[in-house]
Amino acid sequence: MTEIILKDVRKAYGDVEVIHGIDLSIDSGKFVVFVGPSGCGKSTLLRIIAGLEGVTSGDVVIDGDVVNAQPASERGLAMVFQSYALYPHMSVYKNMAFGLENSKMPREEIEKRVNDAASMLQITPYLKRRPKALSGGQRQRVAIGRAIVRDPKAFLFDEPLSNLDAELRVAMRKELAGLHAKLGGTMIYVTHDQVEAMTLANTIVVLNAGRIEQVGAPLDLYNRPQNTFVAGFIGSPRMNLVDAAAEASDGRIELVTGPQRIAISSSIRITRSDKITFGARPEHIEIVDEKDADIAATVDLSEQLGGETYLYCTPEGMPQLTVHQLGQLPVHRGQEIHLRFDRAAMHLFDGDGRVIANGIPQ
Amino acid sequence: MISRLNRLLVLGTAAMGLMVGTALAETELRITWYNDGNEGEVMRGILDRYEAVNPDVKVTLDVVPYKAILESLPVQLAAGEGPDMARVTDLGGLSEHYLDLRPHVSDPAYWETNFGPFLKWLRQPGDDSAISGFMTQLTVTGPYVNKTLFEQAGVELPGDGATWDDWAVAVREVADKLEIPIPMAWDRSGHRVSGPAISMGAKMFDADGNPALVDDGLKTMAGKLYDWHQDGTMPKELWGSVSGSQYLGANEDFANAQVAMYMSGSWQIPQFADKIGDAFDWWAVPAPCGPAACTGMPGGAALVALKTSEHPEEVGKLMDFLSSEEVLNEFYGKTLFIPGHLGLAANGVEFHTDDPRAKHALETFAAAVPGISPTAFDLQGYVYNRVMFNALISRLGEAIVGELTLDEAYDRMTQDVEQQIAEKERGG
Amino acid sequence: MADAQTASGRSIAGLLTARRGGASWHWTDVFTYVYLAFGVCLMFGPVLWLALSSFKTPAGLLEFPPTLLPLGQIEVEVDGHDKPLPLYKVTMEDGTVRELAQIRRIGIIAQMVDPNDPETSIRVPIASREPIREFRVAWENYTKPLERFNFLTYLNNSVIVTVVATLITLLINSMAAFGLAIYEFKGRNAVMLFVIGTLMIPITIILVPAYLVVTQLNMVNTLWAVILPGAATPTGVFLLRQYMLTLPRDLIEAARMDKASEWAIYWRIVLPLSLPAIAVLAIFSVMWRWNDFLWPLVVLNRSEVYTLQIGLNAFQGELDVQWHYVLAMTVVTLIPVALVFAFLQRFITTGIASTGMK
Amino acid sequence: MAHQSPAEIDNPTFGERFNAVAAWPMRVLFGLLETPFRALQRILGIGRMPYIFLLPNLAFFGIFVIVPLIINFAFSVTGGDELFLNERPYVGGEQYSYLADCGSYLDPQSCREDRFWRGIYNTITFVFFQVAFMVLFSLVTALILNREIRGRGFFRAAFFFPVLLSPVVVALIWKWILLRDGVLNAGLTSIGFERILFFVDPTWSMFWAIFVSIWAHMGFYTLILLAGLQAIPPDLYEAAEMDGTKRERVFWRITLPLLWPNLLVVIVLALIKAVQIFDEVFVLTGGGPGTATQFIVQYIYTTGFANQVQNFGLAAAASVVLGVVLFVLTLVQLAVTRRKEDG
Repeated sequence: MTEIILKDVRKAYGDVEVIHGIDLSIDSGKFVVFVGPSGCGKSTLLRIIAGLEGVTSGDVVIDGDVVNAQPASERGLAMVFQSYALYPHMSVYKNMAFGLENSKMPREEIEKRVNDAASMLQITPYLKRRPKALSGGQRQRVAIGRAIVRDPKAFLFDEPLSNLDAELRVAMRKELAGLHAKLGGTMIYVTHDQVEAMTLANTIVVLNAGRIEQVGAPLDLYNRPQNTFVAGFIGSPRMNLVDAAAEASDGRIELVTGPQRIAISSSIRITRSDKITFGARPEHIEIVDEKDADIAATVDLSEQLGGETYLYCTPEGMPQLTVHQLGQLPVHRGQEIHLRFDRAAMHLFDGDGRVIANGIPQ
Repeated sequence: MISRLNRLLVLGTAAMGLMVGTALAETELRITWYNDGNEGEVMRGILDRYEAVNPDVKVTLDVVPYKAILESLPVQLAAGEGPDMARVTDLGGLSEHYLDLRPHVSDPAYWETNFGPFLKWLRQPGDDSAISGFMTQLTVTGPYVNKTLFEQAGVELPGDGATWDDWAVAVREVADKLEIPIPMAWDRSGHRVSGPAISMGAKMFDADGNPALVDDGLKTMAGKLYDWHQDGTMPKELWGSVSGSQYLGANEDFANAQVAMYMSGSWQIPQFADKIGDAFDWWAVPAPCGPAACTGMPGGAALVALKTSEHPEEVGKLMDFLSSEEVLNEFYGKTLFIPGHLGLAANGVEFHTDDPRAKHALETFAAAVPGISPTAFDLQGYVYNRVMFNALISRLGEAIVGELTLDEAYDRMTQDVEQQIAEKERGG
Repeated sequence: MADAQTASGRSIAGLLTARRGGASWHWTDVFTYVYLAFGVCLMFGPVLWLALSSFKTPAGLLEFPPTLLPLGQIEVEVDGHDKPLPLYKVTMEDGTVRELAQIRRIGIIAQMVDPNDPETSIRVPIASREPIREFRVAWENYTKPLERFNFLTYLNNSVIVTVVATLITLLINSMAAFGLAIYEFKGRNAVMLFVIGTLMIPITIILVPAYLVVTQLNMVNTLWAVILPGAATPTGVFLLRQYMLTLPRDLIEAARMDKASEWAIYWRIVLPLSLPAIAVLAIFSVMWRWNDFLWPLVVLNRSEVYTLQIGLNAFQGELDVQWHYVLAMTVVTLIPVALVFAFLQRFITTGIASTGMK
Repeated sequence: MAHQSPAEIDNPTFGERFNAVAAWPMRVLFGLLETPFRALQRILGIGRMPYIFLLPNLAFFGIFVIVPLIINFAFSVTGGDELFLNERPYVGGEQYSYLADCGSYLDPQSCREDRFWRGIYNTITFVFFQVAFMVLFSLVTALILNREIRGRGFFRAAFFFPVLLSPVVVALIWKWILLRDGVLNAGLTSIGFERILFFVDPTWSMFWAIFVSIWAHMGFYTLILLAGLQAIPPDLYEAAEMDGTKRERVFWRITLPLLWPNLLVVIVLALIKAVQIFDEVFVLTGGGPGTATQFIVQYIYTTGFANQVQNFGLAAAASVVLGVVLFVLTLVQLAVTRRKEDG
């Protein structure tokens, strides 16, 4: 059981700093997912933990030891690469045994471990094959198997599913979750796909431009994003975020965007501010009668999926909104509909994008 | 398993191979040698007999391409990495590396008597006592004619005392009548040209003994060569191709009956005997005349002892054996070389051939030796004669193909000789 | 060469069918086949001609116009003569043609005899006779020089030089290439500039200084003098590095995560994966070493350390180029080249294409 | 991802088995080196390991190339014909000024060392034509070998074959063909032409020098270009076909631009090789007729090695000059490849 702590970790290439002081504590046995758009530094951070990159300043602490100076080979971690990085000239068995041979493990022990891992991952029939004779999913399992046999202090995954097709990705996702349940080791997982992050993680770390935006459990992030970046990044389709001005009138607060005015409860303490952002997830916008509506909008496109419907509609003077409804809706292009934001699930952010409120009382 | 064993064997032999070069218990003498014909085999036979009598000595002939004698050996000698003995042709040029055997041979007087004029060729300037080796082969330059072609054309062979011009007229007539492509061919070699040039009056040296390559005599000869190339008497393939001082011979063409007259030398005899046989009558004729003389150039290859040897005693002993009249008689006789031993030259060598043409040629060349001009001997004995030869052929060649005028070529010859000797002198 | 024959047979069949996508004949199709046919003749023809010529007698070589196949004059036993006599076809004065054996030739008259009638000798002008010849291979062009020289020793030396030098070259070049391809370190660009800069220095230029160095190291007349100086080839480093740069970096990092030492990464991961490039370098190295002439000639002057190239050229004398030996010995040195080519041609060409100076 | 039957994969092929056996001594050797290298790595750290890997190569290189280069430079500022530097008198830049002593640099005849300048001009002529035709023929051959023809492997190998021959052998082969009584002249006479004495005519000599060197090396460059051609995505051609583009236009607008990086490599490599030309031509034409095919390396070789007075100083000076030229070419190559990588 392994605990990994990053203390003010910074990384610069020449004059360009790409990681700007990360503090993070990863508890033993947790499945932690680093998520963020490409170029946010999540892979770099993972490689810093792995020991494949040095830090410019700060400390990487594994089980209480500062390992900054330790090369990757001595940190006792295992990594699954995006490209799988299987050795093309070795059989599957050799691929899995390679790391064990390097640590001078007795032959019988190696054999036992490889066979155990292979049967767990159901790749026993392929042990003699070369990687190029395997399918993508099988290669993925070998890459994981290679990590498992090592019995590492922690598993590091660098976008391991991104080379698989959609169906396989879903299946492997489930298996990975099952694997974590079975092995129980500390796992750090990097992905740009928030669905993977939501489904796999105990803890999600959202990274952007070399900084941590928010750390938390998946639903915590979903329900209580701390800033517009997390709000927009977590959840699919993404949250509708609308820039508005807040105006107080009649003891109420109105969010003004273009000609539209949306009144919300004044229990929220907002000072009059020119710039504010409010957000509502597609499933938190209801289609209502005109009298109950906050705004009217024209439907640009309706996607009927059978069990659910996505509507893309534009209220006058506002950016396009995505609306999610269960069931089938008889709505067509150009039709005018009336929408209401579910106040309890509405998010307000200030001009810097920091959260003011997650959910507004009626 | 088998392949594993093989591998070990291969590695083993490889290791052994790399260690070769370590000394053996007995005295080993090394001779760097090159071959034009069968002389290597003959020498090996003689050495085998020597080894049988002297079991503590082993003599190895390291046969190399001639190129190595000319180019690599000087560098090796300069670096102190040479063999015990070597067969060389740059007799004077390498003389600083020769070992003086005088203290090591049993009878220096024998050497003086029988090799006297040739010992001088091997000495450094100013030295008049060193004994460094003997001539494995004395060469005399001179022309061969295809007598059969002359007969077929019905042209008389110009007799004794005929000039080069007489010959040129005769061969052109032969070639015209028989449609032979090459009336006359000369080896592309400064050595070959020098004899006729001396015949034309070239002095080669000034009054102080310094080289003076270009004079009227040389110009006369060079002019003739130039003209003969222009009028088709001589083929441009020899002098007109290749650059610098490279040697080219017309022996193949002569053997193929494409040449009426071929200016080369005595060393061609063994291979003509071998290649031509009796396909036609190849006849050596006395050197044609010029106003000053009727001479060829002497020359040849010498077996010399080298300073790099660690066994001067043994080298001296071996040299005594090899230079003995009996051994040399066998050697010259079997190789069909003109003897470089005055006693043998006077008494005649028993040549091992029953080819009347070869016998005639050998007699002709041997008879020519006494008539060789002293200038030719001096030139052959001059340390930097190759510098002069090279300047002569390279520049004359450039003139013949039209890169230079004859006058420019003469200037360049003089300049080349001066520059190279100056560079040499600068090193001390 | 048999392989080449069948392959060309196949391709001739291919000529008729292989056009672009079954479209109608375009002038480029015709051009392609003409070009290829001409190219194959041009590439192999000269070598085959050399090989054929090497079986001719010296006299056969001198002939003009040359014959395609090696021929030798027929000799017949004639009663009353110790040696067999050469056979000629003679046009008699009356215009008839007879086969006669020549006893001797005096001047321009040949004294000849009919083998069936050995008693009467016939005088014939030499211009009217023509030798009768048959196909005959002059094996002696090969056997004589090979007997005269210590062929096996030279072969052994050549093989040792080629193998040891190639192994050393592969080892140190691949190590250097690994260092230059896998790591970022101070001075890397300087070393690369150096490597590429010296890519262009022909050995001819530094022959004498290099010889000086070798003498100072006491290596003259050992095979090391031939093996070591050319071992650190810039070409090899360059080629291997370019190839190693194309290996995925993930593999190296995966190996590091797998606790592999840097040395293990080199020989267990990078080396096996660079095999195509290594094979190309190996082939080039073998060819360089096998064909090397000028340098061994300078540093080796004892026959027990001669390589084949020196040994086989030793019959090139001062004054005589014996073409029949030159050609035959050239063919001897070509044999390994031809074998390498025949067995590895596919491998070589695809290997070079795949390393392809990326 | 190609689907293979398990049997095919599970049983090692003969080749694999052979490799496994052949690799055995290697495995032992490299395995033995593992421990010392691991120790080195522990002491020095990974960051210094590249120097360790470079060390053997650089050591050999330093001893056998760099030291001789330095000696060579020292030769060029000394005179005489002694081999050891301490016996050679210092002459400063004399050798260089001797080389540079010219009435007019455009006229070798006006130079003290006319052969050096002839060598330079001959080399320039040779390089210009040789590189131009080398690139042209390699390109044409590569284009043809890139077509869908059967037996492509064979043809590719056929064009590559001469690359394996030693320069001396290449020259001998062709000399044998081009001699006065050679097979080419036999062919010419049989169809009614006069014999041509190829090596007596400067133009023919230069022609054959260029021809033979192209013959010998073309295969290598062809393969590089072929690799480039095969790397061009076929969809581009298909797209062009859909657009109805003419073949000629396809060549100029698609093939050539995409092949440009490989073409540059070929041009630069061929250029460097051509400047170094020596053995092939030396054996073939002997540098003649006159000095018509005598190139700069032959000049250096003759001056420093083949002449009776081995003029190491002058030869070294000439080689330093050549070295500078080659270094400039190298920089050009670097710049070119750099740009290629960036583009």
